[in-house]
Amino acid sequence: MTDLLYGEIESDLRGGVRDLLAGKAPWTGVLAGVEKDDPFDADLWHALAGRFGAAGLAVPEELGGAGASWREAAVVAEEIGRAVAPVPFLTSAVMATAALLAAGESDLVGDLAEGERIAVLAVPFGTPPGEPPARVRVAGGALTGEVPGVADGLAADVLLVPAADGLYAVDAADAGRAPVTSLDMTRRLADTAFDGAPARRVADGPGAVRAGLLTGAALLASEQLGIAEGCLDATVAHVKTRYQFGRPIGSYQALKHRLADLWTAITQARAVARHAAACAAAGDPDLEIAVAVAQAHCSAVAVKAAEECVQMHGGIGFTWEHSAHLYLKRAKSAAIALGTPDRHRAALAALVDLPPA
Amino acid sequence: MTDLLYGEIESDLRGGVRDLLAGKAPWTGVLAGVEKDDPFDADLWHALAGRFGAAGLAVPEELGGAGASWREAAVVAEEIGRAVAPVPFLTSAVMATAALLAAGESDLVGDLAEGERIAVLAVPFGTPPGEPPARVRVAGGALTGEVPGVADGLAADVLLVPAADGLYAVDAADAGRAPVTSLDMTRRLADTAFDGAPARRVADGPGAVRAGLLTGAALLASEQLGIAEGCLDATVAHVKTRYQFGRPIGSYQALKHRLADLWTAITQARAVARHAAACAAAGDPDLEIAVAVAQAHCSAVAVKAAEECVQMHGGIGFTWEHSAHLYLKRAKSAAIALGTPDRHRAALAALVDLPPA
Amino acid sequence: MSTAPPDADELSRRVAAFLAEHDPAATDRLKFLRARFDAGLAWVHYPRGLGGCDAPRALQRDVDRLFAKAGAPTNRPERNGIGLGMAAPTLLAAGTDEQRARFLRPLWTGEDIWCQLFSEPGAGSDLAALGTRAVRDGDRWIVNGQKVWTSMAHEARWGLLVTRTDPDVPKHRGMTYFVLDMTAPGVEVRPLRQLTGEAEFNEVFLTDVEIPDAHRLGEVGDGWRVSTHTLMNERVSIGGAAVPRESGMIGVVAGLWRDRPELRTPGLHGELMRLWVEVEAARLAGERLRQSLAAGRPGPEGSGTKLAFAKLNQEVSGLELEMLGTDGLRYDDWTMRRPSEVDFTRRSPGYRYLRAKGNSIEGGTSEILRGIIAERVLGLPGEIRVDKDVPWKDLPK
Amino acid sequence: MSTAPPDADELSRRVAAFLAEHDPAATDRLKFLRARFDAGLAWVHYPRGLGGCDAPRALQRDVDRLFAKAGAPTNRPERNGIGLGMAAPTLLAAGTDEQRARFLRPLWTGEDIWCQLFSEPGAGSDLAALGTRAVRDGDRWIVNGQKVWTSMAHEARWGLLVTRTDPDVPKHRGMTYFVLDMTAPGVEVRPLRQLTGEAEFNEVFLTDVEIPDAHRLGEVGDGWRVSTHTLMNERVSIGGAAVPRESGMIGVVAGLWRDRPELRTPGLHGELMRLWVEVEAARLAGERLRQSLAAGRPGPEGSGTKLAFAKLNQEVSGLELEMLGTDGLRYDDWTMRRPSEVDFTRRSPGYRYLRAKGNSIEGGTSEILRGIIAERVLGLPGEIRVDKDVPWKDLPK
Repeated sequence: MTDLLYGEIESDLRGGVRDLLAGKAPWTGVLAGVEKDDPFDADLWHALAGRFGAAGLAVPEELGGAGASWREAAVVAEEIGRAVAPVPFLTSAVMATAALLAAGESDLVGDLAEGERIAVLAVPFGTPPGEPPARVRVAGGALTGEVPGVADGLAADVLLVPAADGLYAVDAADAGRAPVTSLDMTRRLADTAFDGAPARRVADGPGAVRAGLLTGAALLASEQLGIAEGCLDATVAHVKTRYQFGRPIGSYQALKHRLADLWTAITQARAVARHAAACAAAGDPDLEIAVAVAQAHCSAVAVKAAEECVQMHGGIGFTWEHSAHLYLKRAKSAAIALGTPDRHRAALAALVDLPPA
Repeated sequence: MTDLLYGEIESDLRGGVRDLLAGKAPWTGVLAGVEKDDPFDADLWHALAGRFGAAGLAVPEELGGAGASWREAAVVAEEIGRAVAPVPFLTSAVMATAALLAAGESDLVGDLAEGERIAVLAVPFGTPPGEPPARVRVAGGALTGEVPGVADGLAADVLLVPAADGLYAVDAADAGRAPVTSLDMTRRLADTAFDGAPARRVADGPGAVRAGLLTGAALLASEQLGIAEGCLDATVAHVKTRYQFGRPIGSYQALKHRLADLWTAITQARAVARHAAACAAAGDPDLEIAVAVAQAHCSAVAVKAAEECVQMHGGIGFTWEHSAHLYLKRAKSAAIALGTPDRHRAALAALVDLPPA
Repeated sequence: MSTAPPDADELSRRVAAFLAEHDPAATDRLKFLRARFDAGLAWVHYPRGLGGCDAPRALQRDVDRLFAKAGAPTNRPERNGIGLGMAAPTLLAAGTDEQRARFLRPLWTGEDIWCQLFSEPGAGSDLAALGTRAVRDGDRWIVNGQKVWTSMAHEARWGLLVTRTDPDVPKHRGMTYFVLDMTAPGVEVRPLRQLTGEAEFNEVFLTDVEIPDAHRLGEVGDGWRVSTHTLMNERVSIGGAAVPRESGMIGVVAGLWRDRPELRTPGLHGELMRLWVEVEAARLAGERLRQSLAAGRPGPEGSGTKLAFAKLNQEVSGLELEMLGTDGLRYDDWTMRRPSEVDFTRRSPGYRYLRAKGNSIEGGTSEILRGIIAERVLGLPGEIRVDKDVPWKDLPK
Repeated sequence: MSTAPPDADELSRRVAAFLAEHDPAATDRLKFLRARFDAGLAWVHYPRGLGGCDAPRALQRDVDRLFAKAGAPTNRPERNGIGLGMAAPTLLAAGTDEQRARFLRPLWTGEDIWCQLFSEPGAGSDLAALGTRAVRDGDRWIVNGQKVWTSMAHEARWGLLVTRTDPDVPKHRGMTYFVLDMTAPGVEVRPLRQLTGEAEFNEVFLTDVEIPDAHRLGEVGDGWRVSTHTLMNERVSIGGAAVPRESGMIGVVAGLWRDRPELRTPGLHGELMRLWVEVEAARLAGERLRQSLAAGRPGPEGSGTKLAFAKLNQEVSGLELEMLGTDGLRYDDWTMRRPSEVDFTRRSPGYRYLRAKGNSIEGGTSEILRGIIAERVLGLPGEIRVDKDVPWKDLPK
C-alpha cells in the first residue's frame, strides 16, 4: 500500500505555496483577470515556477529540477485548485513535463522545470489518458492539421503535438492559435492549427503522450481535491456568519448534514488523490487503476462541493462578485478535462476485469 | 393527455377497499401470516374479490365483471400496496385477467372476476413486459418444462403457461409446485414444473401474455405508489411522536427535508401511475412508454420510501415486530417484479428514440 | 348594464360590441387598451371601474381569445410580469380607492412597468429581517437602504417597497409597505451581474428618498401582511403551464444524443435515461397539478414541482456538458449583457449549466420550499424560532 | 523484575520464559490463560497485577504473535467483544481496586462474558434520556426498567448498566452506572428479532433487581461521565482494520458480475462501476485513517468511514438483488435463529440487503454521525437544545 499521508516536507511546501498564492493571487485578483485578454497570470507563474521552484519538483536535479516527486507536485496542485490560480502548472509542469521525462528529453524539460518556458500537450483538453488519435499529419518534418481546445494553448511557448509516429515539439510562433472563450477562464483553451509547421520529434511511439496524460490525470485529482477543500472552507465560514431567522444558517440541520456528507466525500477524495499521486511518483503498477478511480471520484466531489458552495451562499453565491463561480467553473471544467468520470469508469472496468454487458 | 385525477367513484371505491383491508388485514395480521404455510389470505381474498367485487373491475359486465376499467382497478392496487395485503390481486385479477381478456377467453375470466378461481401467468416474476421466452414444450396438448419463481403460484387454481405457439391453461393440480421462501412473503413465489401436464390453449401467439405483463406492470406502479404512501404516512406519524433530546425527531430539519423530498417524489409517482393506469384503461398508444416510465420511477420511489421508513424509525424499524420491514420487502420485490427499473429504462430508450451507445 | 356578473354569452356580446366600436386595425394601440380597460374587459374578474366586470376568472381566457382573434393589440404581459402578477392583486387587496384608481389602469395597459423591492443583502429567505428604514416626517417618509434581486428595476416606473418603520418591535410587526416612484431623487439602480456574466437583476440603493404618505399601502406596521398578498401571487404564477414531453433542457440533451452519435457512451446513456424518466415524472406531476387547479382543487404540489425542476435542470445541463467533452469547456459570451428574458435553449450549454444554478435559489430557495412542504403539507413541527419575540434591532445579523 | 516498563526484547524474553514454564500443549486451557494473566502478559499495556506490565500498547501484537506461534490457547476475543473492548477499559478508568481485581481476570480469560445495557426503547440516539430506575435501599439498589439492543445478553455473566437515580435533575446529571449480575433474580433476557428473521440482540427486562452498592461504578450521579469511557471505546473499535480491494459486499457483486455474464446489462454495469469506485474511495479513506492512527495522529475520519460504508453496503446489496432479477426475490431462511456472529457473505443476497439496513442505525445512526462531523469537525453550531436545564422527569417522552 502506498503512503497516503503528507510528510513534513510536503506540509512545509504547502505552506509556502499557500502563502505565495494568497499574496499574489487572491480570488479578487483572479476574478479581475478572467475578463482580461491575458491568457494566464505571468507574474504569478514566474514567482511560483521560477523563484519558488514549483514547476520542477518532479524533475531530477541533473535536468534542472528539484529532484522530488509527483507526490510533492500534487501538493502544489492542491493549493492551485484551492486558489483557482490561473497558471499552467497542470499543463506545463505536469503533463508536458511528464511526457518529456518519459521521452528522455533533457533540454526543454529543464526550461519547463525552471519556469523559463511553457509547453503544453496539444490535445483537446477532454482527452482521457490512453492513446489520443493523431490529428496532424507529418510530412518532411512539418506538421499539418488542427487540434481544438488545447488547455493553456495561448500561454505556451512550445506545443507538444502527438502524431502517428510520436510526439513533436512545435514552436508556438509557428502554429495558429485562436483564443477560446472558455467556461473556466482561469485555465483557458485555444484552438490550434498547423499548416506545415516545422517540428522536432521528441518521442517515438505513444508512450510519452500516454505518460503525460496519465500523470496529468493523476495530479488533476489533487487539484480537484483543492477545489473541493476551498469550497468547503468558504461554505463553512459563510454559514457560520450568515444569519436568517435569527440564527446562523449553519445551525440548520439540513445544511449541517449536507456539509458533513461533503466533508466525508472530501476525506475520500484526499485518500484517492494521494494514492494516485503516490503511484505516479513510484511508477506503481496500480497507477492506471488509481488514476481512473481518482478521476471518477474527485471530479464528482469537486463539482458537488462547488455546487453546494453556490447553493449555500444563496443569492450572493449566484453573483459575479463572489468567488463561488470561479470554483464552479473550474470544478466542472476539471471534471471534463482528461476524461469525464464516465470515461474513467469505462477504462476502470477493463482494468479490474468487470467487462461491460 | 389522460385524466390524472381521481373521480368521485374512484374515491368511494378507495374508501371501501381501505375499510375492508383495515378490518380484515391489519399489518399485525399480515405479519403473523408470513410465517404460516398458507400461501395467501384466502378469507381476505374472498371478501375483497368475491363480495366486494374488486377482482372484476376491469372485466365487462357480460363476462361477469363490473364493467369499470383498469383506472378503478389501479385504485384497488394502491390500497393493497398500502396495506401490504397478501392477496393475488395483481397476479390473478390484473395479469391473468388482462391476458384472458386479450385472448377473448370468456369462461375462466368470469370465474376470476368473481374471485371463484385464481389464475396466474406462469412466468418468472422478474419478467419484463414483452415476449417472455417459452420455457415449456408442447406435445399432444400436454406441456413439459419448468418455470421458476411464479408469483402466487401456490395460490393459483389455474396456471397460464406461455409456450411457443400461444398461451395454455393448466389445472394447478396437474403441475408440480414447490413453495419458495420469498423475500416478500406477502406475495410468495413457487417453482412450477410440468411433466406432460394436460393443457388447453387459450390464446394464439404472444399477444395475450404481452397484454398480461404490460397491464400488470402498469398497475404494479399503483401498488408501488400505495406502498410509498403507506411508508410516508407511517414515518410522518412516527417522527411527530418520537422524542429525542427533548424534541420530536420530526422537528429536526434534516429529516424534514428528506421527507419533503420523499413527498415530492410520491406526488410524481402518483402522476405517472395514474397516467399508466389511464393508458391501460383506454388502450392509449402511449401505454408502453407510460408503463416504462411508471415502472422505472415508481419502483425507485417505493424502495426509497421503505428505506427511509426503516431508517427514520431507528432501531424499532429494524425489528421484526414493526410494519416497516413488510413494506421494505414488498417494495424491493416489486421493484424487481415485471422488470427492474434498469430493464424498463432500456425498453424506454427504444420507444422514445434514444438508442444506446 | 345589469348588476349581476356577466356570463360567458354576455361577455362575448360585450366584446363584440366593443370591437364594433373600436376597430383594432384603425385605433391607436394605447387608446384601444385604455378603452378596453374602461369597458371592464381588461381583467374581467376585477371590480367594475377597475378594468373588470366582476365576471368569473375562468372566463378571462375566452375574452382574451376573442380579442386575439380580432387582431387586437395586447398589453404585452411578458414585459410587466410583476405589475400584472403581483402589484395589481396587492393594490386590489390593500390599496385605497384613490391608489387603485391611479395605478391600475396604466399598469394594465403597460404604460407603467412595476418592480418589486423586497429582498436585501441581509434579508433573503428571511424577508422579514429587512432593514431598509423609512422614517416619518409629516405627510411624507424618508427612506434609506438597499434592495437586491430587483428585476426590471431599470425599466420600472413604480416599485413595491417594504421597509422597516419600527425597529423596536419584533420583526414582523415593524414593517410598512409603500409604492415607490422609481424616478424619485435618491433612487439609484445598478445592474447586478450574475455568474453567467449577464445582469438580469438590479441592486437598488435608496438614499434619503421621499415617499408621500399617500403612497403607503396598508397601515403603518402592517407591511408583513400586505407582503403576503404579493408573495402568494408569486407562488401562483409558478409552474402552471402545460408542457409537452421533452420540453426544455431534456429536449436539448435528447436532441444532442440523437444528432451526435459519436458522443454516445453506455454510461451517458444510463444517466440520460434516468434523467429522462425523472423529467417526465416531474412533467406529469405538473400536469396533474394543472388538472387539479382547473378542476378547482388547488393542491400544494407547486412547491414540489419547482423543487424537482430546479434539481433536474441542474442535472440535465450538467450532463449536457459531460456529453460534449472538450466542446463542453467552451462558453459563448462573458460580457455583461442585460437580457430582457431568460432563454435557456438559445444560449450555449455552459450558460444553461450556470443559469440553472439559480433555479434552486430564485423565487424561494429549495431549502425554504422543503421546509414549506414539511411543515404545511406534512404537518411536521416548525423550526425552533429564536427571533419571534425579539425586537428587530436586537436580532443578530 | 525491574520497575521500568519492559521493551520489546524484554517482553519476548518474558514470553519465552513463561512458555518454558507452561507448555501450551500440556497445560489446561484455563489454567494457561490465568497464568498468562498473572504473569502480566495478557494485555501488556494494563497495569501490573491486572494482567499487564505497563508496556506500550503497540507491543501487544508482538506478544500475541509469540503466543500464537507457540500454539497457545487464545481467550477467544470474538466471543467477548464488549467485555474486552468496552467493559475492561471502563473498569480500568472508573472501577475501584476491588472491582478491577474481581472482574478483570475472568473477563480476560473469557470465563465471564459481558454485555452492555445502555439503550432503551425511549432512549436510542439520546442515551441520556434513559429511564431505567435505580432506587437506593441501604447498601443495595433496586432496579426496574427495560433495555434493548443488548447483544450477548443471553450468554453474559455481567452487564454494564446505566440507570436513572435522580429524576429531579437534568438528564445528564441524574444517572448512575453499575455492574449488573445477569444471573440475579428479576433479570429476564428475551431475544429481539430483527427484520432478517434472526435475533442477534436481546431485550432485557429488569424487575426489582437488586444490585449491591459495591457494584456501583463511579459516584452516584456520575453515570454519564462513566458511560463516555465505554462509548469512546466503542468508537475506537470501529473501522480500524486494513481491508484489501474488493472486500465485503462489493467483492460478492463483482464476483457475480464475472461469473454470470447472462445477468449483465449496460445500465447495471454503470451502476456497478459507480459503486465500485465509491467503495474503493471509502476503502482508501479507511486505509488513510489507519495510517494516521499508526503514525500517532488520530483523526475524525472514523465517523465518515462508518457513514460511507453504511450507505455503500445498502446500495451494493440493493444492486445485487436487481442484478439477480427473479432469483433476487428468494430468501434463505426466515426462522428465528440466534447467530453468534454476523456474516454478510455466507447468507443469501436478500439477507445482505436486509441486514445492511442496520448499518446506518447500529453503533450511532448516520444522522447522529453527520451531526458529530458537522459540529465537532466543521465547528458548526449545535442543535438548539430544549432539554438542557429541564429535570428529567419533566421532559416530553
